[in-house]
Amino acid sequence: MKWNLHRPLGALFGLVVMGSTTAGASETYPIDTGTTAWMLTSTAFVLLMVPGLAMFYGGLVRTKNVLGTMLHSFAAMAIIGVLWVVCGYAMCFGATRGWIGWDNSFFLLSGIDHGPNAYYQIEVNGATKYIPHLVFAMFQGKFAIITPALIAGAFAERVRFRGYCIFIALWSLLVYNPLAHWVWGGGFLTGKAIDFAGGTVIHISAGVAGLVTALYLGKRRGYPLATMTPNNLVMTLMGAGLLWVGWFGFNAGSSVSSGLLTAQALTVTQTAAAAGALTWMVLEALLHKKATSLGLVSGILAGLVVITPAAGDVMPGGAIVLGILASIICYGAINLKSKLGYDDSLDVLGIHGVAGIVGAVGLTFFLRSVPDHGFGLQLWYQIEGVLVSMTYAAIGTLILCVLVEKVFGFRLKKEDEMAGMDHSLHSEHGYGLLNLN
Amino acid sequence: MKWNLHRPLGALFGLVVMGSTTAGASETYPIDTGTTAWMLTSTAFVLLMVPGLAMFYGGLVRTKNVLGTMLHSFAAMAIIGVLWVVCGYAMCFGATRGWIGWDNSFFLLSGIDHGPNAYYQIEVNGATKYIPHLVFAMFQGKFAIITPALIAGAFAERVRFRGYCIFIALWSLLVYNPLAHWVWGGGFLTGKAIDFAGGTVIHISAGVAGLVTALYLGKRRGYPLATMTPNNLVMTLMGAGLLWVGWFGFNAGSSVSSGLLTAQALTVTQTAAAAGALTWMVLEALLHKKATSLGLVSGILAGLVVITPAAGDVMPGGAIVLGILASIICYGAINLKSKLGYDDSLDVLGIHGVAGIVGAVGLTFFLRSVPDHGFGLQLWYQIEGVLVSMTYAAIGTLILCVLVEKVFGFRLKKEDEMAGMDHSLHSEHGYGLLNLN
Amino acid sequence: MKWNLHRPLGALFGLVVMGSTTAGASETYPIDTGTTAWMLTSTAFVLLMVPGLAMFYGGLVRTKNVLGTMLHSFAAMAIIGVLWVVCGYAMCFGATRGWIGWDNSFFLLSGIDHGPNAYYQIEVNGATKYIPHLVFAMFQGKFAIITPALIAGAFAERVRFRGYCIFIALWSLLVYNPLAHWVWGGGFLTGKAIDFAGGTVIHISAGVAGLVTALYLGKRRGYPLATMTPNNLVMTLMGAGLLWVGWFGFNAGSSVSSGLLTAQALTVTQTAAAAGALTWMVLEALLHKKATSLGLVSGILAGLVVITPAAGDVMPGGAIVLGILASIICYGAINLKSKLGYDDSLDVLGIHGVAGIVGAVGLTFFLRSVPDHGFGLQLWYQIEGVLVSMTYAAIGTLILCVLVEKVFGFRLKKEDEMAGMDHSLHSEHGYGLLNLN
Amino acid sequence: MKLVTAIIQPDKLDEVRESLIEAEIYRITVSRCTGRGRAEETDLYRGQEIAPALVSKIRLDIACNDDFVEIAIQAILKAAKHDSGQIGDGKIFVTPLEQCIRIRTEERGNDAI
Amino acid sequence: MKLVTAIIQPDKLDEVRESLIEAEIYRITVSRCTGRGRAEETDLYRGQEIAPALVSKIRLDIACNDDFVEIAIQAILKAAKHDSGQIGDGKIFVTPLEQCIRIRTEERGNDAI
Amino acid sequence: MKLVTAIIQPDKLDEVRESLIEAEIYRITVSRCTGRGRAEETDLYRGQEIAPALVSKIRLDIACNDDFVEIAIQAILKAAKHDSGQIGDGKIFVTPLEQCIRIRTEERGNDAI
Ligand SMILES: Nc1ncnc2c1ncn2[C@@H]1O[C@H](COP(=O)(O)OP(=O)(O)O)[C@@H](O)[C@H]1O
Ligand SMILES: Nc1ncnc2c1ncn2[C@@H]1O[C@H](COP(=O)(O)OP(=O)(O)O)[C@@H](O)[C@H]1O
Ligand SMILES: Nc1ncnc2c1ncn2[C@@H]1O[C@H](COP(=O)(O)OP(=O)(O)O)[C@@H](O)[C@H]1O
Repeated sequence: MKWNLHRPLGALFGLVVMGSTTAGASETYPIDTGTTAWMLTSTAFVLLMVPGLAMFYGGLVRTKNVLGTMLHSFAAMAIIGVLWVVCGYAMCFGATRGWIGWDNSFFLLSGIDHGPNAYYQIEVNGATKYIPHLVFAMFQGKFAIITPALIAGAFAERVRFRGYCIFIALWSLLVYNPLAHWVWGGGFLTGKAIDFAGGTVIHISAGVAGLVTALYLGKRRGYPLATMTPNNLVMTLMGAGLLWVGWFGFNAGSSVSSGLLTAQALTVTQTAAAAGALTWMVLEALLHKKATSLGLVSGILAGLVVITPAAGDVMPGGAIVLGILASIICYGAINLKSKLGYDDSLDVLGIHGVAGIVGAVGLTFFLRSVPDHGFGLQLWYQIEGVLVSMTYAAIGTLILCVLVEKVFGFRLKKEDEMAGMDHSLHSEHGYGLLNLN
Repeated sequence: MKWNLHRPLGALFGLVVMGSTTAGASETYPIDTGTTAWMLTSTAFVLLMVPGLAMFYGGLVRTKNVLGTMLHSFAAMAIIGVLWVVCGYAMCFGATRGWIGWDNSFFLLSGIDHGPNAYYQIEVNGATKYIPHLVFAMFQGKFAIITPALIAGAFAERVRFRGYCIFIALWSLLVYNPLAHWVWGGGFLTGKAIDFAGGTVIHISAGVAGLVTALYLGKRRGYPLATMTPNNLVMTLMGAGLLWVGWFGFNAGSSVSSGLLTAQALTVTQTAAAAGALTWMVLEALLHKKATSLGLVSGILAGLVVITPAAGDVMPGGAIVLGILASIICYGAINLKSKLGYDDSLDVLGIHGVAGIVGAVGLTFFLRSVPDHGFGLQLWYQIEGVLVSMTYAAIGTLILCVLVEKVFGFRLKKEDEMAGMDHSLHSEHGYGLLNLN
Repeated sequence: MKWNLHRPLGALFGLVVMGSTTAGASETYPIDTGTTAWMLTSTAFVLLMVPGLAMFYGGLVRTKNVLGTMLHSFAAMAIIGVLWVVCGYAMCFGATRGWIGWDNSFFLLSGIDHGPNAYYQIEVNGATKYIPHLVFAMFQGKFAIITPALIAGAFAERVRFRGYCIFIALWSLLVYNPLAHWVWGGGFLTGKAIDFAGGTVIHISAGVAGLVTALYLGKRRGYPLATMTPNNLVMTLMGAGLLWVGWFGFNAGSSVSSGLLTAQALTVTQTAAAAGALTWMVLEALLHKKATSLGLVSGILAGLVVITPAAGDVMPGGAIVLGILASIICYGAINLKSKLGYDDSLDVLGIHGVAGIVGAVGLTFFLRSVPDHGFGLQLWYQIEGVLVSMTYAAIGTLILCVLVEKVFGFRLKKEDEMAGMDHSLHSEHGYGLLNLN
Repeated sequence: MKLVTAIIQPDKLDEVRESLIEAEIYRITVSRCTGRGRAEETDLYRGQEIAPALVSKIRLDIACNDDFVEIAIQAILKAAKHDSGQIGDGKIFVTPLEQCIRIRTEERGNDAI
Repeated sequence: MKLVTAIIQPDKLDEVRESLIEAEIYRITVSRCTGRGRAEETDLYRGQEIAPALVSKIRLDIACNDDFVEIAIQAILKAAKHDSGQIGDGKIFVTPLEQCIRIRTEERGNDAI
Repeated sequence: MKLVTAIIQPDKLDEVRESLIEAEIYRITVSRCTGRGRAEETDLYRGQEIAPALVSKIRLDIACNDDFVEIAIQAILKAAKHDSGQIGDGKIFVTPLEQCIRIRTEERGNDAI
């Protein structure tokens, strides 16, 4: 009688009945409750990154676009949230068919909901244990949600909502899922490039996709002549705080364990973020005599991104160096953007793309232990991963941009852009408090 | 020497002394640290829902009532937080005395703080293990806190703070505790209706209580002629994000385990929320050509509520269908409200009540495995649970409304309502930033 | 091949390879995954307190100082985040050298990253288990970050950013690290005073440091004649919510376990916070006929602080009494401040210092079990701990104040203070939304 | 035509607006402001040359034809007072208005008010 | 010198500003306000003496020399209308301006505009 | 009676207020606004017909009797300048004020200022 989970406490310390339909499965596939607990928690933390990102990005745009920008993150949660369950997990982690994977039993996750495939094997203290397969699928699902949401920063303040929704749905299916399959799911890059928690699959691909969309859709009206002041840096700071916390789930959860590797990943995540933040602060202090809050949070992000591919394989000292490098190089890249004049509104390429590349390649120099096949080959694997990811993301994104623009309309109309997305697309206002209400 | 918990690391890897007064208890009642970790985490996540709710509700009212509305959630944390420890847990989970339960040793939780009753038996991989009884008590306590806080949305912007405090204290003692006892604590509904994480006890009872209070207290001055614009939809979105994260603790924690059932609950929670959000978005796009942020978060909530009673017993496919249904039916219910003209300010009935009913009844059609007594009987159990909860909550709430209004004053005075709760009840302003300060 | 962590799922249920370089270490030092999971989670929760504190403090200052104030918390995350890894952990938890500890292998955490020292011994159910040493180091690191950030409330709205950064770096190295070493790391107070999660080391030292800096730096221009209205009480409430959640990690994580003691700590934390909030609410209602939101959150904080040293050693009943006492005494202390006229802007002494003392001394009266050496001696130990902490913090802080002010400049210039920190120090504005942008 | 500008306490906004509507004055523009009135209190700070804290207020602007000016003033006076008048209750200013144009129709003058 | 004050719809701010710039009017002060215009709608509430909800608006203040007044008005009229004029599109008020001083240079009068 | 309206830089608010208090002008209404002054910079954008970004400013309104007008102006000029005057330092406008009423006492005219 599984529905009676909250047993009557009248009969104190009675037996809690199993919630699984496969009686006896628990003996055959012993669950490691500790690892499961951490993976459940990680999944929740990574979800926290979605409102975190909505706040981070939402605070940086102009007041008239705040809701529209936050909705980009929330819509990803809704759309990819459903797609992932329907077919995304199957495409990424099903048995490889070359371009993508597929497994009928992963459709709607029905085959891993119960039965023997519901148990995902791990090793704990040298013994074979299991975690629920679903928790791994959900954890990975959060990554699939956050990646398109990241791209949205590149074309903030100038796209139609319908076009955006269709774009991210297609991008997730046709760009993200194959990439994730290649690197993590058994595809041709699996086992070559080190990408602990998604530097290549997530940040580099998002960065490149951001650049392509920003170039294809063109600049915001007025950019770069009119300065576009952030509407709520206070909220951007809050968002950065939530992102930092969520990233612990992102990186440490990627160990799919609750042990030394997990702690190593958490430690370097914390360390690189702090080093990145400190570096950006010092840079600004040296160059402009004034440290800014936007600089500090940019440094946090740069540090978090750079350590993402490396989190399982470098030591704290290496994390500090990578964090410092990331901030310096991203700082340069963003200044270069101003010179080149393209409008990557919230610097998706400048932070995620660049720090992702620095991390993916740079980690080779700080590996805790160099693989048997040697440093040189590993360096090549890393570069190969970056190049494949960049090329594929660039081409795929460009095709989707053209398609969505031509068929559904992607770029916002001039008057709608001037009036603001909140008014023209959603008929709402973010801050009613500004007016007497 | 239990106070020496942070042992001197000078003596590296010395022995950490036990913090328990019952030496040896650990051998007799082996703790499952993994399940304990997840239950601790869940408790924290559910607590996160309280500020999440404060933000969600707070953003939807007018500027002059923002603090007053947020305080409704925070006051529940203070008042029920104390009451639960004093007697709430005893009333819900003590040995049944019919209407309520009671156990002297649960008074001030003293009997479960240490000694043999401090260990709460669970089954892990077929073996008998324990978690600290206190963590279960605290986890349940968060549910008791959130339920009255939910009701507050129905009579937002028009109640006195003192009356509200007394109302929720009494409602918790006289409505919530008995209901929770009946369904979960060993009362007459225990083991009949499936209510995994509180669809009946929490959402339906809150929804009905919301309707009754809204009707009894009457409309806000000006409703529905004057439109009452939300003061901070941006904050409402943030709140929705925290609620989603917190709900993972709410539902997946209700498994009182860290295993397959937990993962199943988390998966369907995520899935139903995404499906609900997507459906509401599509509905609005079809009907009004514009998706709104308030619509999207309403869909999130509808999806989260509908899956709450069902989280342990349906598969992801069922969760998608339930999420879709919830959004469609809640959307209809809210439109109906506008026609009927009663003032359930933040749609506690329209979302929590309605989606709760859809979930409690609808889950029967998507059960992972139909119970031995058959589909029909289970459907009746579900309907019975809903009816009992609705009836009891309605009558109890009405009596308390009358009592509080007559004895202490519940409805805000006309001038105070016009001036706003923040000014008239708390002498504060939510956003000092609006004025030069 | 440790970099292949996300094994190809094509080969379903293949073996996950260990991420540790010490093959076989897992058998010798069996990790308790449950405890590890909770400690990882606790670390993330305590990190959440940093943005929580930024929001809490940030909401209380004037609009022109909101970013500058939030940056005080974020800068602590950056600066101490790096310092801790480099040498902080070694100074606190290295083998004692009297004033501080030191261990070469803790430098850059390199010696505990892998190898036998990477495992930190705990006892679970009477058996010897391990958690990764790094997770303990990171958990402790969060405490080191939050303490200087707390002090910042005392001199809010009137310090230079550069001076602040140098001050907290030095304070952390010269005041916090030694104190933490004495009480927790093997120094001369270890094993005497009960300080479960840092009442003495964190809250009392921060409170006293706050008083000293506030006195040394002088009042804000206009204080106390001009009232300084909070710019965003709504954000302060959100911050209080995050602090409450984060405090579960703070206190329950300090058990370095996932068992009964952990649950006890979590329970009394929740209980004392609720009791503190309720008491402050009732106090204000009795004395002013109006409960305020700032009062309620002050009560939450007072309750959380008072229980911090006591969390492992008192029962829920005692937690209620301590919470009540804390709110009453802090309320009095803050009123006294207004009379004495010094400008501890956000009441770091009045809340953290005072409630910390109440907790550290008061806990002796509510101990679950009195230690063998008797109540009197323990009371003396407690008082001794408080006095040492107060004296050392006061002297150390004063010296650093003078040093920083003379060498780098600490107090903000008059015109910069009038213009606001955001403009004069960071060239940014917190709320662009206030102006058309 | 005149422009009647009133600075009132925020908690009186709804009452003043209802009072104006009763006097058949519907068109109005409202904004937030902060202010400092009462001299006595500011005196306190003088010795110290400290700017006293600003208090939040609401500003109403009502463009009206000459014969409505007194009606508007009376409607405001009636509703804006706390009890029978407290410090901080506000001020009313009347300034001349030379032209008024309705954007929608491009009408000008008295008809456009 | 005159002060031209326009109350317009928020979504038209950018268009009105560009229209003014085209008319060579660069100097401008802008603020948020809320308002209620159209009488018809407010009538609805009268029986109940309920203050109708306020709608958010933007206020433009332009100090200009007398010969620029009509230019400014036309520039605003051109850009502030939705389609060919909808309810809520706003109002323009013109008030006399006696003096204008540029703080930087302390210039006064027409040159300081 | 006149209404003196000054648009100043936000960071100078406190200094200007203290300067006014020194000049014995206590009563004041303050609000936020944004603006664009200096023509040169906006010229840049003209070719592109782009509205230049608005810069945040503070607006002070001071109703005063005729003999206080110059005193108020001088007090503002003294405190509102950055160094000896920078672009963006602001403007002062003086408009006629026909009537002034203190709501609390219903006094009118010079006494009510
Ligand atoms: N002379 C003035 N100039 C500008 N604003 C004024 C003036 N006098 C009063 N105010 C505005 O009116 C508000 C209320 O003033 P109040 O304290 O009621 O005035 P009084 O001291 O004359 O009774 C003030 O906060 C300020 O905003
Ligand atoms: N007589 C008035 N006095 C003050 N403000 C006015 C007046 N008439 C209109 N307004 C302002 O102009 C805005 C737009 O008015 P609108 O509805 O277009 O006017 P109308 O009803 O004349 O077409 C209003 O919201 C209000 O802020
Ligand atoms: N003619 C004007 N009409 C309305 N506001 C003006 C005018 N001239 C200046 N302002 C306001 O004054 C502010 C400061 O102008 P500033 O750049 O100092 O002027 P200037 O270019 O004359 O030196 C502007 O941002 C604007 O808000």
